[in-house]
Order: sequence, then structure tokens, then C-alpha cells
Amino acid sequence: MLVKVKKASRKFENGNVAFKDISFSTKEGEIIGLLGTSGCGKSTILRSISGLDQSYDGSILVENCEARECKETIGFMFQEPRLMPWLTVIENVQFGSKNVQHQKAEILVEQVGLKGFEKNYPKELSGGMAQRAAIARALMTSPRLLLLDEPFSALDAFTKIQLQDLLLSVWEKNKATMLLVTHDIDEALYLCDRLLVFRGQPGELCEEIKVKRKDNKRSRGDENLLKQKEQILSLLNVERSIT
Amino acid sequence: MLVKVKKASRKFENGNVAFKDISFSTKEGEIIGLLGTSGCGKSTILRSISGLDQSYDGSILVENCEARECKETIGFMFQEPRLMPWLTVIENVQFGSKNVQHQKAEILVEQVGLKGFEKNYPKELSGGMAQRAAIARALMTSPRLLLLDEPFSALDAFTKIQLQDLLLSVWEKNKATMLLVTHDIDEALYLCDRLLVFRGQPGELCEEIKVKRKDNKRSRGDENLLKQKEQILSLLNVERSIT
Amino acid sequence: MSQQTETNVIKPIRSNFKLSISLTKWTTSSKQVVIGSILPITLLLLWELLSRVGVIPPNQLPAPTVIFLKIVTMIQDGSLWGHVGITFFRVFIGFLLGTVVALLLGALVGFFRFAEELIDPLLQAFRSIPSLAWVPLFILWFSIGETSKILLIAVGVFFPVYLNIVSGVKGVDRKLIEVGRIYGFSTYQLIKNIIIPASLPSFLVGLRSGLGLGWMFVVAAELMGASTGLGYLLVFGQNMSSPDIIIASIFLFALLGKLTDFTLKVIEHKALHWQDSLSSSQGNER
Amino acid sequence: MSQQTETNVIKPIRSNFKLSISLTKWTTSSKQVVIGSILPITLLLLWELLSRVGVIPPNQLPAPTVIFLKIVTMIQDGSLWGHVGITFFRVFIGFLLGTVVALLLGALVGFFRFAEELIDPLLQAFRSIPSLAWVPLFILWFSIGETSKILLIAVGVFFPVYLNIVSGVKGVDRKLIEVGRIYGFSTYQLIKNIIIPASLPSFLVGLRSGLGLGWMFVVAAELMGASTGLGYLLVFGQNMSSPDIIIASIFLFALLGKLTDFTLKVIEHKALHWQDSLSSSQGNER
Amino acid sequence: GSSTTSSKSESKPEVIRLDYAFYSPTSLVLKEFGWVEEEFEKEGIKVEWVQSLGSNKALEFLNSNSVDFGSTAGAAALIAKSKAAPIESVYIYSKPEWTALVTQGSSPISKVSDLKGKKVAATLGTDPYIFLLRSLAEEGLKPSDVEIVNLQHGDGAAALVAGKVDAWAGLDPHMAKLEVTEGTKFVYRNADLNTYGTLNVRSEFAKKYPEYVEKVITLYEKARLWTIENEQEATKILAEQAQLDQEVAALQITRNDFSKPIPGDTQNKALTEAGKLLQTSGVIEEKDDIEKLVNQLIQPKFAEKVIK
Ligand SMILES: Nc1ncnc2c1ncn2[C@@H]1O[C@H](COP(=O)(O)OP(=O)(O)OP(=O)(O)O)[C@@H](O)[C@H]1O
Ligand SMILES: Nc1ncnc2c1ncn2[C@@H]1O[C@H](COP(=O)(O)OP(=O)(O)OP(=O)(O)O)[C@@H](O)[C@H]1O
Ligand SMILES: [Mg+2]
Ligand SMILES: [Mg+2]
Repeated sequence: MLVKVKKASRKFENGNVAFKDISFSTKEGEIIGLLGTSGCGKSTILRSISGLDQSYDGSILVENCEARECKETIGFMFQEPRLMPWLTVIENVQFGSKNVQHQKAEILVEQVGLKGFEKNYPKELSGGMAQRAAIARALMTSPRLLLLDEPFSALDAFTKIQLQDLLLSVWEKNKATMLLVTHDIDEALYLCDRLLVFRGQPGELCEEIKVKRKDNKRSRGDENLLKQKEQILSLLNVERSIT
Repeated sequence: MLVKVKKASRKFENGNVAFKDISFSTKEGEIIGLLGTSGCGKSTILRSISGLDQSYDGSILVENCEARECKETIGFMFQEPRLMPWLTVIENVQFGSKNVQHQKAEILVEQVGLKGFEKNYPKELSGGMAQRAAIARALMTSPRLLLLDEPFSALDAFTKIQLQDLLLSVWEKNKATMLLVTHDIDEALYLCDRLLVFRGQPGELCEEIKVKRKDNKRSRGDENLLKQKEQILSLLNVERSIT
Repeated sequence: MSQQTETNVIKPIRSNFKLSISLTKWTTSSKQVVIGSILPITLLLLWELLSRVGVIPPNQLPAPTVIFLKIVTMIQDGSLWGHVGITFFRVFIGFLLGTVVALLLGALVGFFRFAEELIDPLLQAFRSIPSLAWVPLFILWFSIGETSKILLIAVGVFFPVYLNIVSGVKGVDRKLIEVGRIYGFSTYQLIKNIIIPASLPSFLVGLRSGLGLGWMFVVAAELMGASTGLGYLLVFGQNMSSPDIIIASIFLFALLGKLTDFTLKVIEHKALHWQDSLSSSQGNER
Repeated sequence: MSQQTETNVIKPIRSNFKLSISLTKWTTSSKQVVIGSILPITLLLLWELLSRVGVIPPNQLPAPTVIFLKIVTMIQDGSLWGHVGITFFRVFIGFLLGTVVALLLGALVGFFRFAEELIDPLLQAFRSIPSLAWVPLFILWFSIGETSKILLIAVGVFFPVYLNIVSGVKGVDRKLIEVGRIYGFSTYQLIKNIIIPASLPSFLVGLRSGLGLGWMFVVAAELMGASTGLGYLLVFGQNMSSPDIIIASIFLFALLGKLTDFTLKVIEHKALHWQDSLSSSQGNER
Repeated sequence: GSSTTSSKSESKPEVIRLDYAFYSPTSLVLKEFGWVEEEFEKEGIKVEWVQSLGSNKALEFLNSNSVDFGSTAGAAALIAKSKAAPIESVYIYSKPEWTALVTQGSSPISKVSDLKGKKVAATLGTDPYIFLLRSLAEEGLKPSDVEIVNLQHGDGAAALVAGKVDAWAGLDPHMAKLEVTEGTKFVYRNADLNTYGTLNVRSEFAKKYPEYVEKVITLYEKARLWTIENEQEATKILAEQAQLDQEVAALQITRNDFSKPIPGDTQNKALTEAGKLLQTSGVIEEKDDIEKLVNQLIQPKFAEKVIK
């Protein structure tokens, strides 16, 4: 699905401004990374695109239809797990699927490493486990537009890598358009085709970076990525404060 | 404050075992990093040390007193922000302080980059902003034992570095003992004196690593750290899955 | 897909708001008053019409105008203020008393398992004793003065407030309580700083339920030797077969109940503005 | 520091538990029954004693044994089952009816702002009309058969359930509702899959409050031409100046109310085991 | 023998609804023996019994078309009539002395004038209340000379026993009961100030089915005569139904005079007097014409036709 954001802003009732005059657009099946300092409006952009936040100004088109009126099913993984506390892990993963696909749910639960915890309630999960259950839930419906808000933030390096690859393998199958908010630059460079870097409060789009890869193939060891990482870090003003 | 854990285990009513037979101890004013795969019991260890989870087996001594009976004030930053939804940012930061220290609270709010958001309610904060408010709250009371559960997980690289340095500067002042759970190996190596690496489910302590630094001074560019990073990654079984 | 239904649902609301957002705040709330009056006024008109046509015989249910005149007469001869005033006073004091006791006991029972096991079963048994049944006992114990009336009303108020507090306290998120534990809060501090604010929504519902019951218990209370009061007026009307007095007092009950409840509702709205919930998000989206 | 107070608080509970953990589950709950019986039994003994000594004159408040004998007599001549049975039946049907209507209206009002503005003001006004005041109106509208009795009880049940549902629905965490929105849930799905489970704690309190009111309204209901039922028995006792009948019926009210409430409490416990709250964490820690 | 030769209406009611009340022993007898059912069964008319706990309830039922026949005190019926209730008093089931002024056995109060400044319990609008007002008036006292505490009958009895009030305008069977168990004494009694037990019928029913009104009165007559002849058994029926002690029930029965069943001038006079008093105390509105109301209320024609 195509997303086209044109001069979009969002001002809250209490005077906070989340983002201002943002414009970008996606290609079909593209994976786009959203990077930016904390509080610069990344989550709010995703909420606006998803149609949950309907009070933005400007225009946000999803498949040529204004986001606040769009009726397409999309996938959204929120910044918090948002599991239903009264459902077990497996029920949570199936939550929202129109038809019961028990087998698919079980496979996904196993893929995110929660086998054996299917019958646990959210209060019995660790932080990372809850996040993984939320990832499984987001992947259940195979939507054509997937919004991911810091999906791997509470995971250790090892688990993170496994789930990044899981995400890619799912993407290989149906080539959904993905918007991914992350603070992990390595992750962004490994997964995304293009990165949008935001800055400031209210957030503004300050740079668009096309990720260049050797042979156009994803590889964690790719040396091209290293250079781009430095570029991004400098964009985010990191260098200055390193002692 | 000294923490001494001896053959501690924790089994939940539903049969889950968080950790098993864990023993370690801290020195006064040491900063210890806890690393491990998701769900291996790190948060539960912190909860046991803090006295919140009283049903562990084995012995956990805090300042020579069994943790479940310990009455010392400690600081704990939870894995989630846990802000009181009915209090504003500044009120949340002051929450729990015995005597009102308005000025200190304001300085801390500024240091974590929330100036201008003092009067916002938690529902009006972004994920990272809520986490920063929680950090400020944990630092308010200047406790002699500080437990931090993934304190910087929702922050971008730039903000993260600032807050790491803030944490160090606070530590310089009163040299509190700190236990820090993190998934960011660079962070662990930069901040900690010693790292405990856990593995498995139930989690077991598989390695203790003393961080060696050039001239015993903290520096992000330190080349010694790079080597140790590789060692840790291999411990966490990461290498195997890198393509 | 079915998001369609949803947008249909939310839209009229939002567009209503668009209309009124340009007007002042006062207008918004006056618009609410207008919408809220549609049903009562329709019902009143229908009733008046049916009475005029003769479908409803006046000896059974007098027309609204007749009742209105009755109330006007009572205002003119001054007796209305006596009835309303004393009943209002009794409900108010009884409400305060019942709430305070419910707050103390409710916090105790919600917080301490032992207190719950000790006290709660007995209280739950008392809860289903009807107001009329208390009357002979209260006359016996407290004679027939104001005390017994106020106490009886307090009993009515007590139970819903108590029940909601206990449930509210037990439903407080463990995560927040643990924050207090870490700061070494005493039980009192825990209750004051975490439990009460966190269970406030539940507490406020309890207050509103309790106030409603307070008004209900007035009639039983005023069976205990009263010579003024709305409940007295009601029973008087029943004993005198005067449908106009009966309906007038029912109307006054409804009016006063509505007014006091409205006050609580405003407080509720003010006190819960921090809630990140359906109601507040609707507010945001409008 | 003040954590001391806290540990003091939790310890006796935990050590109690240690004592009973080795016993079976049945024993744990029977231990609760024992603790819960301490107060009522003490009160009964005191009352019996004071009656025997003569402090409480028997014509005003007969001794528990006298009342017990009265109940036994009623059991033997079979009249008790008639009274209890019919009242139980009326409360049960009225409770079902009131709850269903409250559920529908409550969900509507809690969810749609327009429905709230339209219906809620009127309902809130009705809420404070005492049960006794409804009696003449109900006799008028529905005559004096079972229908009017059951409807009156349903009215009593309706209000607390309604109030709690509305507040529960409005208090549902916006975050969870948004999850449903993302999946394109229809309003019906939203209510069924998110709003109802999330507001379940509040709903259950409403049910328990409502049940209590159902029992209270029975007396008023059975003023409408009944010749059996506990409420009738109570009024009968009052009209006949038979304190033993009065107190026996109060006792039966308490007993039945307690039993039905206990059923709801068990359901509440079962339905809310997923809650991560004070009560469940106490359970964990024991 | 009831002949329906002069039937003005062809139709018959599907169901006849009567009330029974502990303050009307004849209604209990009637219900106990099932005579009404027996009579109307032949015609395929159903019979329903509804209990009235007091005059106010009986009137409420009559007013809302919940019963066709209701037993009340005469004055209560008059008050309702003044509020346009469509009822007629067609039969006198007894001349009861069910109310009097009562005080504790040890009380120094012995006559009505002693009540000045004292607390007296009564239930507003009921016969005892009217009795209290009339006894005070006889002594030249105003209602404001005593403190009238409005309590339901049972509560008033309890309050008297507990010493919370000085006197009580009592009602049987409470009054009889206190007399037996507590040894209370009368301050003042006067059977003529009681306003008769009247059987009322809804005007609509009387107009539509006059012969059935007569039939019911015939049945009441049967019960009345039986009661006079079998006082012992009547007492037993009352005691059983109302769960009273034999002694109390006997006392209540003896305070009923079952001799004059046809409503007429006596009742007219008594009610007119009561009505005027109620008018001065504001219960009946000033503008109402008491004599006209009483004439409309008391309809002896049915009883006169049946009872020779
Ligand atoms: N209340 C509970 N009841 C049952 N099991 C629990 C409970 N809390 C935690 N667990 C289990 O204990 C284990 C360890 O949980 P813990 O939260 O300590 O993990 P963690 O190391 O902090 O993981 P993460 O990095 O994902 O936060 C998990 O397997 C979890 O399922
Ligand atoms: N409901 C709200 N009311 C008022 N202000 C809000 C609200 N939600 C968000 N904001 C403000 O909007 C800004 C952007 O918030 P947002 O959650 O989009 O940030 P973010 O980029 O996701 O940050 P993070 O990386 O910390 O999650 C913040 O300044 C925040 O204070
Ligand atoms: Mg965010
Ligand atoms: Mg954790």
C-alpha cells in the first residue's frame, strides 16, 4: 500500500506540537525507517497514518484515501505491548484475526520464542516476552501496510536479530509496505530501504537517506552500512557529545 | 550498600521458573551490569533484591539483612515508566521524596530534557519522555542502592548518551551501588565495572566479566571495550546466527 | 472493513462538535442541556395530552399542569421549602456520614485481607436488608428524632460506596503500588498517595450510587415520626389518596436527585481529567 | 523506614497462610468461613445473653433462639418455602431483566456521546425516586400481578448496574480500544471483545450492588397485593406487631442476600483472575 | 335466592376480584369457606382474592382497577372520594371499634385532656388519626395542643411500648395485642367515633354488573350471619390467618358489631361529621361539599334490595 504524507502537522489541545510540515511518500513494498530524537513525533505520525489520530492538519493519503477515512486493514505494533490482560498469549496473538487460524498462531508464537508460554497471562510475562507476543499479533493478519513502533526495543541483541530476520522473512512473502520506528541505527540500516531522520520538538523531517547495500543484498557485515551509520549519527548530533 | 546473593531461585505459582541457583555479590559503589536473553529472569532478580518479590528461595542479603525484611530506602527504576497517571511530570518526579525539594526536581527535569513539559500528564508524553521522567524520579531520592531495569531502552542514541552521562555524574557524587539491566552491550561496557551474563530459561549465571579500561577511565572510544564486546556477543550466542 | 460502521458512529459526534467549536464553552454545555431535555419534555407533553384527552383519568395520574400548580401552591404557602429543606439536610448529613464510614471500612477491607475475611461477610449480609425493615429496629435503638433518620440514610449510602471502594482498591494496578513500596511508604501513605487516586473512578461511582440510595432511604427514614420532608409528603399523599401530592413529591425527588447527582458528575469530570480512557479520548477527538 | 509498618501488615497474613498451605484447598476456604463467622456469632451470643438477662425486652427484640424457633416452625408448617421461594423467584427474574436492560443502555450511553446526552439526564433523575414512590405508579400501570412486582425489582436492579457499566465503559484504557480500532472492529466487536472484558470489574460490582437493591425493592414490590413472600412477611409482621416475624424475615433477607451475593463474589473471583492488581498480588505473595 | 329476572345487562364479568383484610373478619370467613368461588363457578366466572394491608392499600387497588371490591374504613373512603376516586360504599361489614387512645399501664395519663403537650403517635389519614382529632375536639383541644408523631401503626405500638411516645391512637389487632401482652390501658374509647367498616365497589363495576354487586353482598350476608352464630370459630379463623393469639383475636372480634349491614343515615351522619373535621384540618379541601360527597359515596340500594 502506498502512503503519501503532504505538509502534515499535529497540534494537541494542550498546545504541544508533535510534528510540523512533514512530507514524504513510500513506494509499494518499501521498508522505511523513521529515526529521531525522543519526543519528536514519530509515534504520532504512525498514529496519524493508521487513522487513530484523526486531528492532523495537511494531508495523509493511504492508498489514495485520506487516512482518517481509510478503511483498509493495516497492521500496527504500538510502542507498548498493549496485550489484553484477560487473554492468554495465544489468545492475544489471535486477537483481531477475522477467522480462527490456530495453527498459524502457534507457529508465530514459536517463531517469536514463546513456545511453552502459550497459556500465560500478560502479567506473567517478562517485558521482552510481552513485546514478542505483540510482534506475533501484528504479524498474524498479514496486512499490506505494517506500522512498527520500536518493535525490538526491549529485546537482547540475540533475540533482536532473530526477530529482525523473522520480520524480513514475513516481508519476503507478501511484500507489505513497512514503516519502522527505531532507535537502533544498525537495525534501521539492516532492515530499511530508506531512512527518514526527524529532529527537533516539534519534529521536522531533516534528512532522507537511501540505504546503499553491496549487491543490493541485506547483510549485517556490509561495510557500506558502517559509513552510513556515521553519517546518521552526525545527523542526530551524537558526535559532539562523545568524549 | 552491599548486595550478596547466595543460591537464590524463584519459582512462580504457575510453574514458571524465573532464575535458578544464582550467586554473586557487589562491592560498595560498584556498577554492575546484568545482561541476558529476554525472559531469563533479570527483572525478577531486581525485584527480589528490592524486596518487592518476597517469595524467592535461597538468600539475598542487602546490607547484611535479608532482602524481604530489609527496610533501607533504595531506588528502583522499573522496566516500564510506571508514572502515576493522575500526577503531572514534575509531581511524578517528586513522588516519594520525603521532603519537598522543588528545586532539585526542576533541575532533574531539565537534565532529562523535559523542560517545558513539567505540567504535562503522563498520557501527554511520548514513550521516551515517560521513561525519562521515570529516570528523574529514580534519581530524586539519591538512594545508596539503585536498581535500573533497562532505563534507556526507549531512547534514541543521542538522548541515551546524555542520560548515561547524567547517571555517571550523579553516581560520582554519592557513589551508590548500582545494578543495571541492559540489552545494549556498548552501554554496559561504558557504564559498568563488572558484567553478569545470564542465559537460559530459567536463567542461570553463566559468566562474570570484569570490564577493563585504558587508564581506568571511562571513554566511549576505548579500544579495549571492542574486544570485550565480541566476547560478550559470543557468550550470548549471537555470532552463530549472523549471516 | 467494519471500520465503516465505526466511522459512521464517530462522525455525527465529531461533526456536531465542529458546529459548536466556534461557539463559546457555555453554548456547548447549553447544547447538552437542550439534548438532555428532549426526552423529558416529550414525555411531559405526551402525558399532558393524554390527560387532557382523558385517556389518563385524573384521579389516577393528574396532568403535569395540575401537579405544577400544586407545587406552585406549596411554594406560595411556604410549605415546600420546609419539606425540601429538611429532607435535603437529612440526606446531606446522612450522605457525609455514610461516605466517611464507607471510606474507612472500605479502605481497610480492600487493603487488609484479614479485615476482609473478618468484616466483609457480615456487611454483605446486611446489605440486602430493605430500608423498611430497618425502621422498627432504628426506632428501638435511636428513638424517633433526627438521629435515627440521619443514621438510616447513612446506612443506605454506606453500602454502595463501600462496595465500590473495596472493588476499586482491590483493582488498583499492582505496578503502581510497588512504586510506593519502593519508597518505603507506610500503609497510610500508600492509601493516600496511590490507592485513593487510583481507585477514584470507582469511588466516585460509589458516591453517585450511594447518593441515589440516600434519596431512596429518605422515605423510610421519614416514616419514623416526621412531620415534614419529601418522604413524609409522599406517604402523606398515599395515605390521603392524593395523587397530586404523590406525583409532586416524586417529581421533587427526581429533581433534587438529579441536581445533587449533577454536582457529583461535575466533580467526577474535574477529578478524572487525567484518565487516558474512552471518555477522555472521545473528548480529544471531538 | 516506614516499610516496617508494611511488613508488619503483610506478615501475619503470610504466616497464616504458611499454616494452612499444607492443608487442602477446602480447609483454606473453611478457614475463611470460620474467620467470617467470628463477628456474627459474637453478636448473636451477645444478643442472646442480653435477652436472657432481660436488658432487651422480648416484646421489642426477641432473643435469637426465639426467632430461630419461629423459623423452624415456619419450616415445619411449610410456609417458609412458599415465602422464600416466591421472593427468590421474583428477585431472580427481576435481576435478570434489570441487568439485561442496564447492560444494553449502559453500553450505549457509555460508548456513544449522543446517547449519553439524550438518555442519561432523564435516567439520572429517575434514579433517586424511592421504591415506595414507584408503588402507586406501578399499580396504576401494571396492576398488581407478578409483572408489576418483577418490573419494580428490575427498576431497583437497573440503576446501580447501569451506573457502573457506564463508568466502567468510560474508564476503559484508550490504548486497548485503539488495538481494536486498528483491526477494524465494528462497534459491536469493540464492545464484545474489549469494552466488556475491560470493564468487567466495574460491571461485577454493579451486579452486586444491583442484587442488593433487588432484595431491597422486594418489600415495595410485595406491597403490591402480595400474600406470600419475604417482603410480605415483613410488612405482615409490622402490621401485626410481631417482632419475631419481623426479625425472622430480616434474618432471612440477610441470609438470602448473603448467599446470592456470595455466588456473585465467586463468579467475580473466577472472572477476574487475570487482573494484575492489589488483590491478586496479595494472593501471590501469600 | 338471587333472581336475575330484572337483568339490565346481558354481559357478565369474566373475573370478580375481591380483597380480604385482617380488619374485616367477614372477608376472612368468606375466603376461608370458598363460598364466592362456589357461587360463581357455575357461571364460569373466575374469582381472585387480593389482600389489603390497610384502607389506603384497598383504595389504591380500587382506584387502579386492581380489585372490584375493597374493604376500607368509612372516612378513608370519603377522603378518596373527595379526590375523585370512582367508588361507592355499598355494604357495612361491621361497626368496629378498632381504634381508641391507648397509653402504658403505668402512665399517669387517664383522660384526653391529660394529653396536652404530650407526644401522641398516629398514622396520618387513617381512622385512628381521625379518632384522635375528634376526641381532642370533644375536649376543646386543637391538634397543635399535642405533638402528633406520624408513625405506621406497628411502629406506633412499638414506640409506645418502648416509651418513645406518651400515647398512641391505636388500631386492632395491635391494640388488642398490647392490651393482652403489655397491659396497656385506654385513655379514651368511643365506638361511635369509629367510622364503620365499609365494603366499596368500583362505580364502573356497579354500573355494568349491578346484579353481581348484589350477589357479592348476598355472600357477605351469609358470612356475616355465620360469624354471628359461630363467634368461636370465626375467632379461630382470624387467629389462624393473621397469626394472632386466640386471646387477641377474641378481643378483636368482640369489638366488632356485626348487627347493622345496610349503609344508611347513621353512616351518613358519622361520615359527614368526620368529613367536616377533616376539612378543618386540611385533609379534605375547603371547596368540597361534604354532604354531597357522602351522599354520592353511600349507596344503600344494593344492600336494601338483598337484605330484608
Ligand atoms: N508473575 C509471574 N508469574 C509467572 N511467571 C512469571 C511472572 N513474572 C515473570 N514470570 C516468568 O519469569 C521469567 C523471567 O521473567 P523476567 O521478567 O525476570 O525476565 P527478564 O529477564 O526481565 O526478561 P526481559 O528482558 O524480557 O524483560 C519469564 O519466563 C516469565 O514468564
Ligand atoms: N495526547 C497528547 N497530548 C498532548 N501532547 C502529546 C500527546 N501525545 C503526544 N504528545 C506530544 O507530542 C510529542 C511527540 O510525541 P510522540 O509520542 O509522537 O514522540 P516520539 O517521537 O514517538 O517519541 P519517543 O521516541 O520518545 O517515543 C511529544 O512532545 C509529546 O509530549
Ligand atoms: Mg514513540
Ligand atoms: Mg525484564
